[in-house]
Amino acid sequence: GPSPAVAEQALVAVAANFTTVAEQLVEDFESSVQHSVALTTGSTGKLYAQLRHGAPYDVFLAADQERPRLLVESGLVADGGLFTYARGRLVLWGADLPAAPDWDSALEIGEARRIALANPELAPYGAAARSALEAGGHWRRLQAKLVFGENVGQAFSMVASGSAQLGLLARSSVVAFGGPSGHLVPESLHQPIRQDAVLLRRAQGNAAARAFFEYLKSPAAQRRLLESGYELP
Amino acid sequence: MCADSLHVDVELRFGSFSLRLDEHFPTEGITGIWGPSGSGKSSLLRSISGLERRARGRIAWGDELWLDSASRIFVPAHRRDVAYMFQDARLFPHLSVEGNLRFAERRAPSKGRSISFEDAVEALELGPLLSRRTTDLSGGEQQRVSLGRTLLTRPRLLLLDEPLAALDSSRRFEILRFIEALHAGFGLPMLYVSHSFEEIALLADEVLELEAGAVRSHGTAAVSFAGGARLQDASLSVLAAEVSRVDARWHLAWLEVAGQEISVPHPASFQEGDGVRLLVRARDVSLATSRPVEVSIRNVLTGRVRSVEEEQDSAFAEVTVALDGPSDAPRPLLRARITRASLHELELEEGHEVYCLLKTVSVDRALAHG
Amino acid sequence: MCADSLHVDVELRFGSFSLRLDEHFPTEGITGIWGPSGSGKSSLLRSISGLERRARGRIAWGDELWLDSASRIFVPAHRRDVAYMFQDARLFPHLSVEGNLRFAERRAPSKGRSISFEDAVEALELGPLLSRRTTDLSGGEQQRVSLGRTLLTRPRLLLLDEPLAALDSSRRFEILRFIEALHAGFGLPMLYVSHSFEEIALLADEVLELEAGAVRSHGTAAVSFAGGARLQDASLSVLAAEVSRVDARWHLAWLEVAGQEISVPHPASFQEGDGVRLLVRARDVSLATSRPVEVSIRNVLTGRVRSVEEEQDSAFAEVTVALDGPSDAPRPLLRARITRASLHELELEEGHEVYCLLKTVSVDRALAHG
Amino acid sequence: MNSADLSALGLTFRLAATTTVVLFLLGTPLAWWLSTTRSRLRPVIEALTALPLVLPPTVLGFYLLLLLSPRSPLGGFWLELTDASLTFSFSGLLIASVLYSLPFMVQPLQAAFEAVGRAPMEAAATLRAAPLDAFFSVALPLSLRGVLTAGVLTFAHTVGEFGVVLMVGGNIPGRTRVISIAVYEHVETLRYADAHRLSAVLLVFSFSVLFAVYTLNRKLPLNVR
Amino acid sequence: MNSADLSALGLTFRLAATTTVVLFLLGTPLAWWLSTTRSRLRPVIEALTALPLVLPPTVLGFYLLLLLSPRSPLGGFWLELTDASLTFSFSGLLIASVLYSLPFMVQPLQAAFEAVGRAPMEAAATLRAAPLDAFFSVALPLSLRGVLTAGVLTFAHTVGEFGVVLMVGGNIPGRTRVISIAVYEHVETLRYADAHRLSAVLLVFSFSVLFAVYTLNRKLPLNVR
Ligand SMILES: Nc1ncnc2c1ncn2[C@@H]1O[C@H](COP(=O)(O)OP(=O)(O)OP(=O)(O)O)[C@@H](O)[C@H]1O
Ligand SMILES: Nc1ncnc2c1ncn2[C@@H]1O[C@H](COP(=O)(O)OP(=O)(O)OP(=O)(O)O)[C@@H](O)[C@H]1O
Ligand SMILES: [Mg+2]
Ligand SMILES: [Mg+2]
Repeated sequence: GPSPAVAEQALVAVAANFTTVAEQLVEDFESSVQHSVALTTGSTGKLYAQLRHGAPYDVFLAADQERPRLLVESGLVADGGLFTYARGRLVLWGADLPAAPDWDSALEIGEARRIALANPELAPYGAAARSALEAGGHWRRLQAKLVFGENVGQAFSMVASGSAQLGLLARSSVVAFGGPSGHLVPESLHQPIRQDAVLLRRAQGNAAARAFFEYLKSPAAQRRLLESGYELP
Repeated sequence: MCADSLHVDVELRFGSFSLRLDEHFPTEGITGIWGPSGSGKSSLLRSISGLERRARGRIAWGDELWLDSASRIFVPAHRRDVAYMFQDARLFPHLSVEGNLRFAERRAPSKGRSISFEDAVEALELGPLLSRRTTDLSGGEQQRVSLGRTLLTRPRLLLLDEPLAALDSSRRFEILRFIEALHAGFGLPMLYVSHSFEEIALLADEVLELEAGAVRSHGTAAVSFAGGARLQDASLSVLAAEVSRVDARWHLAWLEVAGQEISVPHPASFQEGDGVRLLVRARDVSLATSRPVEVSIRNVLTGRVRSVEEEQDSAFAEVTVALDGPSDAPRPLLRARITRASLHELELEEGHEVYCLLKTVSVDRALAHG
Repeated sequence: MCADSLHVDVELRFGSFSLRLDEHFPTEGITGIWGPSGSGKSSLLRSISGLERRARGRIAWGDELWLDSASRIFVPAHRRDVAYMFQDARLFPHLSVEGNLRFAERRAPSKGRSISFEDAVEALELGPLLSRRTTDLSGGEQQRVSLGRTLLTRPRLLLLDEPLAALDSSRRFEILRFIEALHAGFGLPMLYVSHSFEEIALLADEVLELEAGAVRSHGTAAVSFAGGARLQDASLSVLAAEVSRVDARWHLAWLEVAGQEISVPHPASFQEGDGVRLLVRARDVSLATSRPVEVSIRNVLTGRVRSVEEEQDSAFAEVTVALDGPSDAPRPLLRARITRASLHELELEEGHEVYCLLKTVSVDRALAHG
Repeated sequence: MNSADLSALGLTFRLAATTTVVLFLLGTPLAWWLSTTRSRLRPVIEALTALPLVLPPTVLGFYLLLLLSPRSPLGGFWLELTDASLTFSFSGLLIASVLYSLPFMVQPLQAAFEAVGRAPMEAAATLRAAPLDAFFSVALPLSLRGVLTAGVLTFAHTVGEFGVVLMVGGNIPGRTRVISIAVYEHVETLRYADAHRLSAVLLVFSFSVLFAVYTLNRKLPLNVR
Repeated sequence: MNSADLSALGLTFRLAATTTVVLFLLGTPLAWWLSTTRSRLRPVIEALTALPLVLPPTVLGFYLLLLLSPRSPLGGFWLELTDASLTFSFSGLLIASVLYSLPFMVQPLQAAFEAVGRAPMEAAATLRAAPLDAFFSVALPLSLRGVLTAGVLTFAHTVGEFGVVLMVGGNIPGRTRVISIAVYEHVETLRYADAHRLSAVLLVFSFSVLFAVYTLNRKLPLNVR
């Protein structure tokens, strides 16, 4: 990109499940330009509420499309400051995942006492997991075994700690954690988990924010996304 | 007189008990407060000190109003310049003994007005206790520290609520002398609550006797004791006397009482010409119909029987004798408690001449001071 | 005797103070404990009651070991069956007066062993206080409730730490009588700490005198007082006597002392033939060189001067008289405190015959009980 | 307020009440021991009892998940014993709440017990009260204000807590979904009206309980027992 | 531990210390008033001071966000006054922490003040100590144990709290990102090793502080002043 005369700072609010990737992106970004970017994380709902009440964030990487749309409607977003930056994928994962060809049969034969997912009310991954379970005809049967994390990260912690034996989790979490990769849930079983980014109106004059916002669309950034378990929008 | 007095006109109710009095206290002397347990002595001191907010009425120190419920005046305790030694010691447990004393001293006006820290420590023998925790002290030690702390407040009025109850008799006596000296030296007025006849008799210029919240008697010690008043069971007489001469050889002071002479052990403070008062317990007085000879009792006063009172169902009778003396002056009265058997053996009746033998003239002190 | 006694052999150190004694106490009588403030009286009671865990040594009640540091035996307070009335009342503030009394009663063994709730309430006049908060009570009221609570524990040993210090003299006297009756009625042994000479003299069979943590004297009251022992300043004599006859008309009891007779007011409890003891203060004894006549003092004992002690820098002398009596028995001793002036006027010397005039034989009680 | 919220409310108060009771049972002996011991361990234990506070609830919850999960010795043992998992159950919630609220129970109780002092306990002993008897009949009544404080703090804190509870409980409707999670969800999902309503219910209800407790506290009659 | 964590740690202790100090300043008069008043309002205020606890932290944070945002009267006034926003600033964090930890300060203090009782205060008054003097020289030292409890609970709770702080502060590195949020984030983003390390630091550090406080508390010398 064009090398700016003055180094500036941007404050980027990131949905919790994207934090690890966002940190890598920031690292890449900062090595190529003189701007610096600080990250703040939280749940999408919380960050949204804060933005509505004057939070000093320049860029918002949400975990859904709903909150960014509401921000646009409320006029807080810069013109042209909205795009989908990634698509999440759902995997069935657990410490001792039964040897099965796909997630469906793994769920059938698995003897999990508890299956963790993100709260469908709060998190897109939760909603997607629920759709997938319903579509796969598992929802009724498994309902008594389900436990819910506040977000998909917490659901992952429940599985990682061994408290839940299986979880419908974000592929990005599994990639970040390492180890076996789990069974990918077909995207056809749920609404795609699209995550939108927003450039706030207050950051229109902030070169760092603009540059980072644009950087998210770059091939380098997209490579990162793919490596980290996301799909491109 | 009113401007120089503490006027207390209060009413205070607790359930079925009520304290009600309208009295003037001298702002110079020591007033002894006496009465059975639960008669309202502590409540009276609490009202005067400003700790009892439920007290209604009027309390005035000379012109200065401390309480006037009618005009909603209430001067809080810390601004009355009154020190109050509680019946329980109430030492501060978070401070050492010295800390407790210094607490008072630091908030007191300059030394001139009363004793110094060092004097208090010395007189009350607090030296070895200074660095001790107050919670480890013995009962008597606590009481001494509490007294010291109260004195170091250097107030213009001292309220003492049974300050010596936990002390042994010899220490009690020493401290009594110290309190008296303090009073004499600084003219510090006191209200002194005690159950001990001796303490009251030794210290007090006036005596207020309470019973069930009401004043039973109030007057100068002489009147209060002599007029036939009886502080509970302790019947006694008070006689005015003058030191006529001092006998250094036998450590005796000769006193003139109603024109007659008796001798008492000579306290260092007596001077010839001093007015003193004698307190004689009725039970220390024997009667004889002829002058006794060759007996160690040397104090013999003559007089005539004024009245005889035999106690029902008891071995005792009380005989009141009007002492002989100058015919123009009123005759001082002396009470004697003897057995009814003796009374009848001696055939004592009104108007008979008798010799009063005083075995012990136990208490006495200068009448006037300052 | 050992099996029937409380054996206390303890050492207890607090900084510079140390209590150290090895004494036997009777398990039947009342032992008076006497000594200046800070001499270790309360510490002794605390050790016996089991509250003072720092006490080293051995405490045994008959065969029953309460403390034996050598073999690490320590019976905690609640299992010693000992009641302890504290110098401060220590009433439970969360319970009413009745609640405090019931607290003790509910945990006490059956009534047979000591007084009933109703008797305690009656004797200590607690009736009107029963529903009161303990924090509102006057000092004397608190002490009475605390005493009542202690008595209702119905223990086999009673430890009383200045139980009457806050009471007026008439109530004090009544309660003393009550305590004595309790002792006589139930054979309840007591250790009784007091600064009051009269209380100790009236109640105690034995007297232990402490000074700076050590035993100064310990013996039966008679020995302890009579053998020339002086409880601090109160010099006195104890004489054994027998009730020879009772004179209902004058309410007098005639007593035989060393073959001579005197009379005292007649307490209802005296029977002809009873052994009693007389306590006579030296200051209540006058001396004469011829038998006095026509005088209300009717109690005259004859004897010979055994010794004379003139006090330095004082008006007084103390004369010890060996009373006349049957030649085979040891002569009882009587002490008299007279002025040095009288001593010289009467020319009293060793061996002289004297008449002892007893004005007041203030205290006396049955020698043997049970 | 829908039925899910109602059941969450019920569960919350059941959890808070049980936690308070359990903590009284556990915290009272501990606080009493701390207030009377001369052991050198004392400041160590005192410091330890405050520690559950310094970890963020979610993090504490995470560690509790590790501790209680069926894979851990404790969780495994429990599983064998009861054939039920400790995590994601009411028992697990209870353990978590108890641990997290421990300081609120122990600290005020200890302070109150220390304020009682030696004198009344000595008096009780001389009146034949054995230590346990004396504790219940003297120390505890004299510490009433501290007991109240401990109870109120524990109860209120358990009602409001949700980090630990969410993590260990798994937010299972009707089983481990407490009211605090429900309010949180309303806020997160922008259903502010619902959030306001539920918060108001929570506040009014809690206020009533607390007000009753404090009013009663003033009016305690003098005990004759 | 990286520099971001270090700065979060520093900020945390600054926040906890400031909160504790501010709460002492506000809570002490309130607790004293509550412990001495005979007002009928008393149980109302007592119940109110416990209420911040019953709302889940995030929800309380949400309401504080509404209250403090520049669009609100209070936040707007502050903005005019200082030209800085209350939300997403240290001041905002402080207000939130103070409010949320209020019960932990007021309740133990009140219990301690009540335990002091009338007797020592009367003694102080007769020794010429004016009420304020008596409060500082008698009531406060006699309540030391309660002051300690209040301080420890407030401090520890502020260290561990993150729900309110996250909402009102916004987790801005170096400005409002406290250590509890950092640990929380490590757990949320599955960096468990980092979480363990940071938790250990937090625990060890807090333990040391608390241990020192409790040890000192035993050894307080007898005061001669
Ligand atoms: N706050 C109170 N509430 C109810 N009654 C009280 C209160 N204070 C004192 N009383 C009662 O008032 C009466 C007088 O009490 P006060 O303390 O003045 O007696 P006192 O003469 O000092 O007795 P003592 O010699 O025993 O100390 C007592 O019967 C006491 O119980
Ligand atoms: N726990 C303690 N620590 C240090 N010293 C103590 C402790 N308890 C008592 N003492 C000291 O031991 C001595 C004896 O105290 P004790 O209470 O036995 O005296 P006492 O004879 O009962 O006196 P009083 O007649 O004044 O009540 C006192 O000097 C006291 O200060
Ligand atoms: Mg009184
Ligand atoms: Mg004592």
